[in-house]
Amino acid sequence: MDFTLSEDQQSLVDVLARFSRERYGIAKRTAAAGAESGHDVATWAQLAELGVIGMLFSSEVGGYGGNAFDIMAVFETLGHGLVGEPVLPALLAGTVLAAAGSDALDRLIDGSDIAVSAFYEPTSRYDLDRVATTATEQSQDWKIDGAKAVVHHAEAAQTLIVTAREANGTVSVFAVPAAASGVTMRGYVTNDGIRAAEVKLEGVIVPKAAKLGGVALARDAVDAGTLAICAEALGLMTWLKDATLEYLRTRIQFGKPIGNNQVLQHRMADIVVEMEQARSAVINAAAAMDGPADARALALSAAKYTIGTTATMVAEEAIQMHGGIGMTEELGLSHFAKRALMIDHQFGDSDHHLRRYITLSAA
Amino acid sequence: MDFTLSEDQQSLVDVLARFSRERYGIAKRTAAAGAESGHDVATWAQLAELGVIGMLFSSEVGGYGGNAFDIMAVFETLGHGLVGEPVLPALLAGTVLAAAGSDALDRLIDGSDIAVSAFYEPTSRYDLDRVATTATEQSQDWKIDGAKAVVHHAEAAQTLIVTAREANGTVSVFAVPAAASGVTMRGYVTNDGIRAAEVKLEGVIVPKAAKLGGVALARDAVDAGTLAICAEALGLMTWLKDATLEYLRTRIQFGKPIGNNQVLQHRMADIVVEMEQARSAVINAAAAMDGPADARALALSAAKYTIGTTATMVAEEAIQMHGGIGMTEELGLSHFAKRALMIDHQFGDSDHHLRRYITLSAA
Amino acid sequence: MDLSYTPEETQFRDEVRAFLDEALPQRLSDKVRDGSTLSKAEVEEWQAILSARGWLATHWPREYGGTGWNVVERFIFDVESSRANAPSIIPFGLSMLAPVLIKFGSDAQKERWLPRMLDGEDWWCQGYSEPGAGSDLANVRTTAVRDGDHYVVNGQKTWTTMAQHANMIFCLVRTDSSGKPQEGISFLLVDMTSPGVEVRPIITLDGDHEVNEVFFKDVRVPVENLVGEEGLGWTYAKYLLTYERTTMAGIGASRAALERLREIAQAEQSDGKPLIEDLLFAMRVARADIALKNLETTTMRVVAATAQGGSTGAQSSILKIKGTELRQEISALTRRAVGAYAQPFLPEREGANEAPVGPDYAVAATPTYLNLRKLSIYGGSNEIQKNIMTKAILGL
Amino acid sequence: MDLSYTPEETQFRDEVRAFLDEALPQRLSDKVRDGSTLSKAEVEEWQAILSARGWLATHWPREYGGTGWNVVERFIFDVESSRANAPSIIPFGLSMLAPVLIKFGSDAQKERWLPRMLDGEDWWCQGYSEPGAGSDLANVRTTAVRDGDHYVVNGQKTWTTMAQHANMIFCLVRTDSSGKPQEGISFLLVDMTSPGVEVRPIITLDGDHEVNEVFFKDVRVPVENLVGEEGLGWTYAKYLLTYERTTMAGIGASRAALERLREIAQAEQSDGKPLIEDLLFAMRVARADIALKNLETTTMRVVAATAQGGSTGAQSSILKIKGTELRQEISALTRRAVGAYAQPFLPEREGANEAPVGPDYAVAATPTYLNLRKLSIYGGSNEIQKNIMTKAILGL
Repeated sequence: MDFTLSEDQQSLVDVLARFSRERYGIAKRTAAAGAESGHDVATWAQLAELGVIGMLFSSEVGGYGGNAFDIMAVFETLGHGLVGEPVLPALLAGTVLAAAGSDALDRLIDGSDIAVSAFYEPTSRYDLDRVATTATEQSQDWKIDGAKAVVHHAEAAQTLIVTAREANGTVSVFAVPAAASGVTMRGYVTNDGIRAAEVKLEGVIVPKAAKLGGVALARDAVDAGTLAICAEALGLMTWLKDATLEYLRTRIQFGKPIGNNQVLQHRMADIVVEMEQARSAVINAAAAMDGPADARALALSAAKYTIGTTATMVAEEAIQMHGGIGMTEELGLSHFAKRALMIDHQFGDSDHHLRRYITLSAA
Repeated sequence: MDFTLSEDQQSLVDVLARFSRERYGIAKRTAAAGAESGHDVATWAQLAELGVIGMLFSSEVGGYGGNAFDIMAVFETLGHGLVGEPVLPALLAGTVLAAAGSDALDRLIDGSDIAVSAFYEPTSRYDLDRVATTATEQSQDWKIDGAKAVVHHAEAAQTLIVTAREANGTVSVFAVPAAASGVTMRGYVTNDGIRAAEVKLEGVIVPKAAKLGGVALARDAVDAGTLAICAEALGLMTWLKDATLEYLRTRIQFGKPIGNNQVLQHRMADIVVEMEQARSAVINAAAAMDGPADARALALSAAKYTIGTTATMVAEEAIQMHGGIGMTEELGLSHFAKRALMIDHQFGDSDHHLRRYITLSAA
Repeated sequence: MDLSYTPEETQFRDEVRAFLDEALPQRLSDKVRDGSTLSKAEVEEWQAILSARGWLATHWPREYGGTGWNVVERFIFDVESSRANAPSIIPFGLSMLAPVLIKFGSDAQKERWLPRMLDGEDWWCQGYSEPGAGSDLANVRTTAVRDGDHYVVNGQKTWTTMAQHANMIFCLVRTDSSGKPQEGISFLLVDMTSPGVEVRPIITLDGDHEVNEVFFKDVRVPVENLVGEEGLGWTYAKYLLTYERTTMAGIGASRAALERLREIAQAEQSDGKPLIEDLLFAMRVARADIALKNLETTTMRVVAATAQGGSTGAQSSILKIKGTELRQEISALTRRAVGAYAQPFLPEREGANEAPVGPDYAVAATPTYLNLRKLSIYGGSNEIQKNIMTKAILGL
Repeated sequence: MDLSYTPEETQFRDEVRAFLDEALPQRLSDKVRDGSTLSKAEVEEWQAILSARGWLATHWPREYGGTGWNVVERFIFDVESSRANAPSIIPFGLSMLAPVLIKFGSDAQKERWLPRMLDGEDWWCQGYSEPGAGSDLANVRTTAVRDGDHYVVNGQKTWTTMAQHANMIFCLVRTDSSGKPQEGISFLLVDMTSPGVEVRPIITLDGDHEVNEVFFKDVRVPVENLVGEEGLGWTYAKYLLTYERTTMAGIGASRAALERLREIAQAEQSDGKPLIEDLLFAMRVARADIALKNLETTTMRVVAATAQGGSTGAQSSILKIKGTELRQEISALTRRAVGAYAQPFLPEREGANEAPVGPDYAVAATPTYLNLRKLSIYGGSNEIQKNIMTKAILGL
């Protein structure tokens, strides 16, 4: 048993934490989301230079990390810094590209390209198999038609990794250049201040080689992404908890720090208890990532369920304990809280994963 | 809108409350459950004399009450006094007898006879339709074979009202004399200090007239019983809440009343909030008793669900706030708490009724 | 016991329903149902319709142009209006200031200000909270110093709802600092067009502009705008706080939101069937439904007790706690129901009419959820309510 | 990070499993699994088996006949034993008194008392709690007055677990009342067969006789039975409280109970199919299962930190709170699972062998649930644990 970070992990975490503390912040994040590109080009280059993206991939495919605890360490630190750059999309797209043996991964790792996954559709909810987008095989190429929903950082991407259904019914994964004719996007900001877009694919022609593999590629990518945002939530919750503790210590009401209220003390204790449980859930998921498929699925659903319920509780309690000031956009707190809440709407919410856990347990 | 008791209800409630305060108590209840008869003959006669049983039935059938709010008022008061006498069995059996037009009801109301319902079976869980007991029609009579589970006060009864399945598959309700040949019982005390028994029926012969009607009679009786124990729980919870409040006020620890702890104060506030909600749920059920069947079923399931969750919470919190002393058999509190907990195991628990509510809502 | 309305009450309810059916523009109720923010003009439109019917001032005696309704009638009107997704009546003038003026104001004040409320000439806002005071309302630091026929006001108010639309504000100001915090507070009416008044928006976490900071710099207010006696402002403010508060349960709004939630859960597909048929989700909806039915009856019990002259003191804390928890829970379920489309944010711009991303009903799910976090914070936070209950009900 | 055991640890775990497989009588593990109360002879039987294997004193150094295990080995042994439904080792002598004797006792005391623990000659109980003191353990009113070579003890202890089986009790007694409550407390070993010692049963709400009151009337105790110095008893008692407490999470027992619950829910029929296939019930089981898996890892994290010399101070509060809540929840689910057969109560009489009412597994469901209410009350109530966390972790 060893629950400490490796030296490599620790040093990246330290550098990344320092970077986001000293050279990043909510103002930069918000400005980036408002711009069409949806991210901050300089920040992105710096993250790549720090090795953040490379840490997500193994040395066999050109990275210098890539195990589950590497991913966990990176994303927890990103969460604590509320970094709004397209690292999560890079993880998903890169996981597909790595598995497919694509050399496009190099340009992802060094920060020159951005690639994003676009698996979910307007009526698919959280189901990767519910794919209405079609891929029609033609003599020289594929024609892709359909729509993809809430694609984070789509407008910044050079490459979209999409799922589409072939004529024989199987779902496959394709690499689609964002600049291809027939690709249109409607961009917007999400409630948690990230850039996203609805993507339309109308008669988009891609070469035969654009088909990267079956839907299992998308599933593995989503597994990695699920672990990643669970870890991100740990960082967010730590920030929220610390900010709330600080507020309880310093905010005076009726002549005393509001932290003197025993009910708030015990609620903070509850938060700490549940956060430790949540951390254990994420560790369990990371430990299961390279194991058998069923154990991995169980551990990921357990983690996402735990994170969904705990992050919501921590966000709501942080706002409540801050009172009116916690309701304001101006305070950093609200931004962390919103990201913590929206994590329950990516890759399946806590109900979705509790159901999946029950089904898998019964099998 | 009028949420006050009628004069008749109020005066019975006052008399009954005074009786149980001054002439009844846990010692009497416990002694009665330990005895073979399972109840206190003198107390039973006094309850009948006070009009408690008659209040459960309408004047058309020989009682002097019988509406849902009468039942609610009686049982809330019985709950507050933790009365262990067979009033609930009398309500169920009497409801069947009244609907069947049986004149045996008179002897129930005046206290000379005790009749109990025996609907549930060892593997029926909370399902009235899952009846394995058979009724075989013979030329002159019926022959009944089967087993009934956890029949409260069976050993004290002259008459058992049982469900049994006829050869054609329909379930009917029969009156079986407890003294009939082939009826055997294994008596015991329940965790909440009430006498009950497992009843075996082996080749029990009853006359043709013993068949009282279809399973709907049992269903109506259980509806009345469900309302009754929901109301009983209100009385139990009031007692538990008041005892706990008194304890918080008077118990000194670390030099101060433990009620000075804000966390305990807020938990008491939560209890009061939920108890008011529970009372409203029971009022809703009572108001729906004479209405359309679907609305009545919905309101009863809402009430039983609400009571199941709230009474459990109140019982657990009362024990927890009392600390070690709350764990002792000697303190009255534990007896009230156990009755409050066991109510969730009669006529369907909170999950059973939540499921039923969902099914009925969807219809 | 009897849960049903009297024949007269039933008739009144039918009358209210008929009126709402006929007079409430669909355009407005759709916006309320979808959680969109109403413009000033839209609010005024609905208040004018109510005023024309004589139903705007539901709390006032008839002699001042009010409805003269009893507590049951007001309850019925509130619930029916909310269930029909009618816009809320802006309460600051009509429900909060007016009762104070009627009880403590001078004849001249009543004659001047009450008719203007009915005509919609004034839009009032409330100047109670100050920065850093939170639930400690007696912590008033805005000062009013007498200077001839005027008070000179300096200081700052915050969380001032819809101050951006208002031309008048009623304020607690400190006219004396020598005694206890509750003493030396006065109740003053201030024209917001006066020099020295500045309103700055506070954007809340849902991206909405609902509340504001209001700054006073040497603002001159005529002494005739003092309500009642100097130094008794706290008494008047408290009068409002103990005023009938059964609407705090918000059962009409919760019922409307729950019905909307059912529609959404019917439209959303999960695992190839409507989300409402998913037992886990159905369970959450059923629990909220049961809690709401219970709360409806709890509210009616308090209304009935009030009608018979009982006090609503601690009972109103119960309604506030349970009512706000329930509305928040329903908003959380709605957010859950819309799935991934809880994420897109579409800022509402006056005049702009952007097509929604995802289904129509999804647009406001997250902003509404976020906005309603306020319910357990304001109006005396739910923690404060439990402190109140501890004293009032538990005797601790 | 690495969640797996080292090869050595894995080997040790396999060794423990093999031993339990072979040495643990089925008769005993069945009783533990079914929640039956073990007789004194049964407890002693198992402890003798462990002692023969050299595995009874898991906390002691080898020099005293202990296992010399490190924290990870102890953890593995505890978890495997609980999962196998082995009877618990009675902790009062072996785990609570012995560490105090080893650290603070005289050589004579160690030589006299430790071997008798291993041989099962003494059954120790713990005399800390007094009537009315509750979680305030320093509130010691039992007095010990020096009289020549003896102390004369007067007073009363309560909640004394299994005192009915014990021949020895270690007590906190007051030898000086002049200072602060924590001062003037001494740590004394008392022979329960001495004249003036009286044990009276306390029957708990599950009908069980597990705890007792112990009365002391002019009980003469030789001065050599004083541990350490007079007046430092509180220090010794606190040493125990800060002692390794990862077993507080009780994850082995919870895992065993959860597996039993699954079996029960498979056997119980609801609506014509096994209860475990009912989604509402399955949801409750799944939530407990997830929480337990999380807690298992949380516990291992604390064990790993302890192995590396970290303190378990506030972390042990987390394990205590979550561990007890979870065991209580599983017992509540088991009660729910057995349906109407949660009602019958069969008193356990030594020697009597009454057939159960309803299914075998139902008999202990309610008594176990009721008995485990104690978990959140004793060992420092969960409220006290949160107070501790407030100070330690939150700095408030």
